[in-house]
Amino acid sequence: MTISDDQIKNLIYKSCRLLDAEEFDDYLDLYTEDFEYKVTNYSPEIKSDQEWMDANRAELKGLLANVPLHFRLLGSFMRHATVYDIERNGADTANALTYVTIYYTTPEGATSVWAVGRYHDKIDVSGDTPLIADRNMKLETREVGIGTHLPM
Amino acid sequence: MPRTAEEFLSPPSVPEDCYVSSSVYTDPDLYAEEEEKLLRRTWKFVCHVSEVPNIGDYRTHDWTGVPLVTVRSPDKKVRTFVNSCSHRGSRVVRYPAGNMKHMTCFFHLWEYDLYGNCTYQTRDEGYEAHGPTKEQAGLREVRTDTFCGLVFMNFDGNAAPLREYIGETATAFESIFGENDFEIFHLNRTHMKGNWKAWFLTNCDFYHEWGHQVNRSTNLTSPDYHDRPWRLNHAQGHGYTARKLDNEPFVVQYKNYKGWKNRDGLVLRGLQPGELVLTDLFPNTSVFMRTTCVRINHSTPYGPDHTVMEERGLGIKGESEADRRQRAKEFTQVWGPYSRNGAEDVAFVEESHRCQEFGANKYDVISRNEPIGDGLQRPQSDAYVRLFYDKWGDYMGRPANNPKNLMTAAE
Amino acid sequence: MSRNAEEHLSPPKVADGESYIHASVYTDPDLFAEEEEKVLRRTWKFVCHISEVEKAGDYRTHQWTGVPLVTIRGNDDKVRTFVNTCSHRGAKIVRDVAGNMKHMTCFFHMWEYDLEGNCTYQPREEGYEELGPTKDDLSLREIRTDIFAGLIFINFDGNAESLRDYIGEAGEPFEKIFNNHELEVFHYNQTHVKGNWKAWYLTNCDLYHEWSHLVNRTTSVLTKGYHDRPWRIQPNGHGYNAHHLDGSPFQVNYKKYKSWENRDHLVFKGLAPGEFRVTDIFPNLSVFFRATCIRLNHSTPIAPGHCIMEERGLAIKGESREDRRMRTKQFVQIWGPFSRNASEDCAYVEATHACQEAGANPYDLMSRVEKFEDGVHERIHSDTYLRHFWGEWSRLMGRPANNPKNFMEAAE
Amino acid sequence: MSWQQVCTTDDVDEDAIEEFDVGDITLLVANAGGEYYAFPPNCPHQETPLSMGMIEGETLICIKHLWQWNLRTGELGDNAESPLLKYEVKVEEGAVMVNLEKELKYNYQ
Repeated sequence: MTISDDQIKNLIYKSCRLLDAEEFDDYLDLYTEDFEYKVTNYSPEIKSDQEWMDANRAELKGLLANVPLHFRLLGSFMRHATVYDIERNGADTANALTYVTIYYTTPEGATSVWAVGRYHDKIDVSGDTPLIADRNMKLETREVGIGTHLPM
Repeated sequence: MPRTAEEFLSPPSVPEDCYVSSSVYTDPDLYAEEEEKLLRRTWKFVCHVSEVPNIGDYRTHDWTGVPLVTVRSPDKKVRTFVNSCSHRGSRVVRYPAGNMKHMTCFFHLWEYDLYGNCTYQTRDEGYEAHGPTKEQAGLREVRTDTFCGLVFMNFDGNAAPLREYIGETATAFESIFGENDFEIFHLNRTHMKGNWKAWFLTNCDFYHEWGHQVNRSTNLTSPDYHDRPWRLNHAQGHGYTARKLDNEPFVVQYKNYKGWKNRDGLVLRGLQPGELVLTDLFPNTSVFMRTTCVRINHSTPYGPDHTVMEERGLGIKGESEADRRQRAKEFTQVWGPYSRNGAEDVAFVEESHRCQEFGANKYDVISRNEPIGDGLQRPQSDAYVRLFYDKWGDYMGRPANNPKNLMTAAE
Repeated sequence: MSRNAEEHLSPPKVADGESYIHASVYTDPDLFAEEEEKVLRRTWKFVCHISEVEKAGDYRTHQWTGVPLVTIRGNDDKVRTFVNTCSHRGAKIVRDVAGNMKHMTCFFHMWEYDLEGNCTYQPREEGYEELGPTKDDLSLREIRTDIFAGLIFINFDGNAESLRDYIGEAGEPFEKIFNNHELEVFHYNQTHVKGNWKAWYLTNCDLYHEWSHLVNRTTSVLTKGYHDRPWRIQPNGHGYNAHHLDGSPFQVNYKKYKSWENRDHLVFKGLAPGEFRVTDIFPNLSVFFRATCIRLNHSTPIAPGHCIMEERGLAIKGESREDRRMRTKQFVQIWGPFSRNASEDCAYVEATHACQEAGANPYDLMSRVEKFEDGVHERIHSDTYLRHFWGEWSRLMGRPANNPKNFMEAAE
Repeated sequence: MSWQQVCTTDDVDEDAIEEFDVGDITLLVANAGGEYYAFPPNCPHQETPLSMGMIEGETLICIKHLWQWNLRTGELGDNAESPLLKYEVKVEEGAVMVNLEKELKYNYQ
């Protein structure tokens, strides 16, 4: 039975929800075994694309396991995503384009837009549930406060 | 007849203690002086004891810009420290509230215990040559005291004790706080574009109840509304309104407001159904009791024109979920960001500031006088506001109606 | 014992009575203004890497002490810097962050300048025949520019010593390595930090704070010989630490951090596998080596409590896609907005500023001393470089950093 | 209750530290070079979880202030200012047995 567009959308929305809740193990389960995760953007200063995060499963797992030990930005993120486009290529993969707005709320309760960007996802639809095989969070925003350890 | 520029710019024709120069709300020099002469000389409300019940429970806050942390030490005493590491001055405790066994400065991992002693300097052999030693690197402790479960602090180590500072005004709420085991159930903080005194005085100027639809319908319709005298504490600058002259409670008719019911159930011990008791403690804390719930409201200034109002709601510890829900419902009818009065009060402050800021309105008239007999005044007189500015003048050494001799100097 | 108000406000009890500074150096607007004139416009300031202005007409706009500037490579291949303001009515001429241009056109009245700063065109020039000025008196103000090991610097002070003399031996740890390869910038980010530019720079120089980074605790502080590196203090307020006292390199154990590997592959020529070096160039530039990665980090002051931290990563021009990707991966593990350390460093500076701004802590300690047995060199967790920096600052300012405005004498 | 089986030897890889609950006692078992050691979950200094710590040879390292102890001899290593409390351990046919006579606690708890 082929995987519907809705299932792909729900996968992408779930990835936002799990990251907001910092349920990292469940978050990693949404990916294929050898996925690639990147945060990238275009820098007009050096007139080129650049990567600000580049991790495979082992590296992301190591990061997320260590996050509690790091000295962290206080407050919380809330990711609002809308899947704009799903394009199938062949039976096994689909590409999804998702617009994402990330809101940041301080412990005192002040909310601001932290960053906006787009998920360029390659989705593995060969199994019975869809999995993210490749995610590139292409940021529009390059001034992201003091920064964070977390994937976007 | 509209006023001419000349009339508009000269003081209102009322006695000198019956108007205030708007510069008290806008002038940066006066604000800096206030921090020094007033805000760091008086007792400042921090939180309710139910926010720091166990050892290690803490609340971070700040006053006159200085970051502070209030924590219950292992000896169960509530202490306040300047929240800044003795090494390179970084803020140590960063979260609004929580529990901690000790304080770790994350910058170089120095440690402090809950008494403010420095207990660990990373690689301390580095300090053998020049020091300072751990004993010389404790946190700066700020005087802290509690009354009726309300935690206060005072930068001035020589000020009179808290109990003495509150004085006779305690009679307004001491017994009620004694009879009820209160705990906090509501907190909101509102940033507003206006002066901290303007906010505090909305809690003290009952004449502005005319501006609230709720108060017009549930309070001002009762003829005996005006029979409650102001009880002024001239020594310390506090005041309260409670029982009428005949010692009967003033009963608020909540049912006059469409969709509300009178408050006959869940009445706090020591109060009568519908009873209203309002207390104002100089310089910035109000304790309001509306039969079933208690509101503690105070303002923290961040500049002459930027104030954060903090609002707390107290209910009964251990009450049933249903009772707590009903109490919270009644609290948020009148108070809180989505209540009937919350936004109105903030608007009063911001709209007044909007004019004072650019000198559009030079004076603030506080001349209402409504005697009720044997020297007392009715609630809608400006008696307390005049007392507030009299006290303000004492601390500042400046008359509130002409603090920088604006009138005599070429304006 | 906790301290009372009096103890808290009096200078810290340090034996030499000097090893501390007064926090007003970070917050006082008068000192900030004086710094601009006596420090920031008297010393060499890092602009960018030569790869950012590679071809004739390539430019980069920036600012220093509020003055808009443009650094551009001329047709004669020489790199120059001009004050980025039209000689007519002062509009900012070049408004993009970076790019390439054949000449500079002021959008306001269409005046033109060539890449050497000459004014070459005025619409309806006849209007200036009567009163002038002529084009020859209207060229752009040029700011002294020089290059060291591929790093472009400027100096507002035309009479200052040459860049090479200014840097002196502080160039020793990185000059040869930079010249071993043709480098290019592959990473750039800037972060607005609510803190003073010196507080940011000194975080790079205060290695004692490696204790706070989980990465540095596990991969460096635990590594044998970590403390056996001396601070190499250099004239003009510079300093660096690289080799151990016995000359051997300090090699970081990256695999001690979960899921990381050691950096034995793609190491720059002249560095040992895993080797770490940091050079601090007064007043605000730090050059870091982490075996396969080079980080250029400096802070630009905007106001006493606001600075912009700029971060560049350098890699080898023309390397393969796989090599570049591996080098990038390792760079963004530790540096960059989504790295393990960057948000921590920003948080320290902002948390410190939050207290200093309000006078919550009037002093900043720098009294750590850890001497080697030779009684001369000091170990890397000593505050010797901080004392050196503030010595240089005080010299240029003509004010002691622990009491810059005679706070102690004047009634506080 | 005294000797209890907490886990089997292949529950704890080489140079790893795992957390186990036996009744209401929580403890850690570490495998340092094939030798098994058991100790309370938190660092003697403060509540930093030692499960996040590191094993290097016979040395246990707490990840916060890098306090170190030699697991075999109990000797204090770099930075450590107080000893690590250890349970008695013996391995019988692959079963890691720990003497849980009394739960070990540090004075700050």
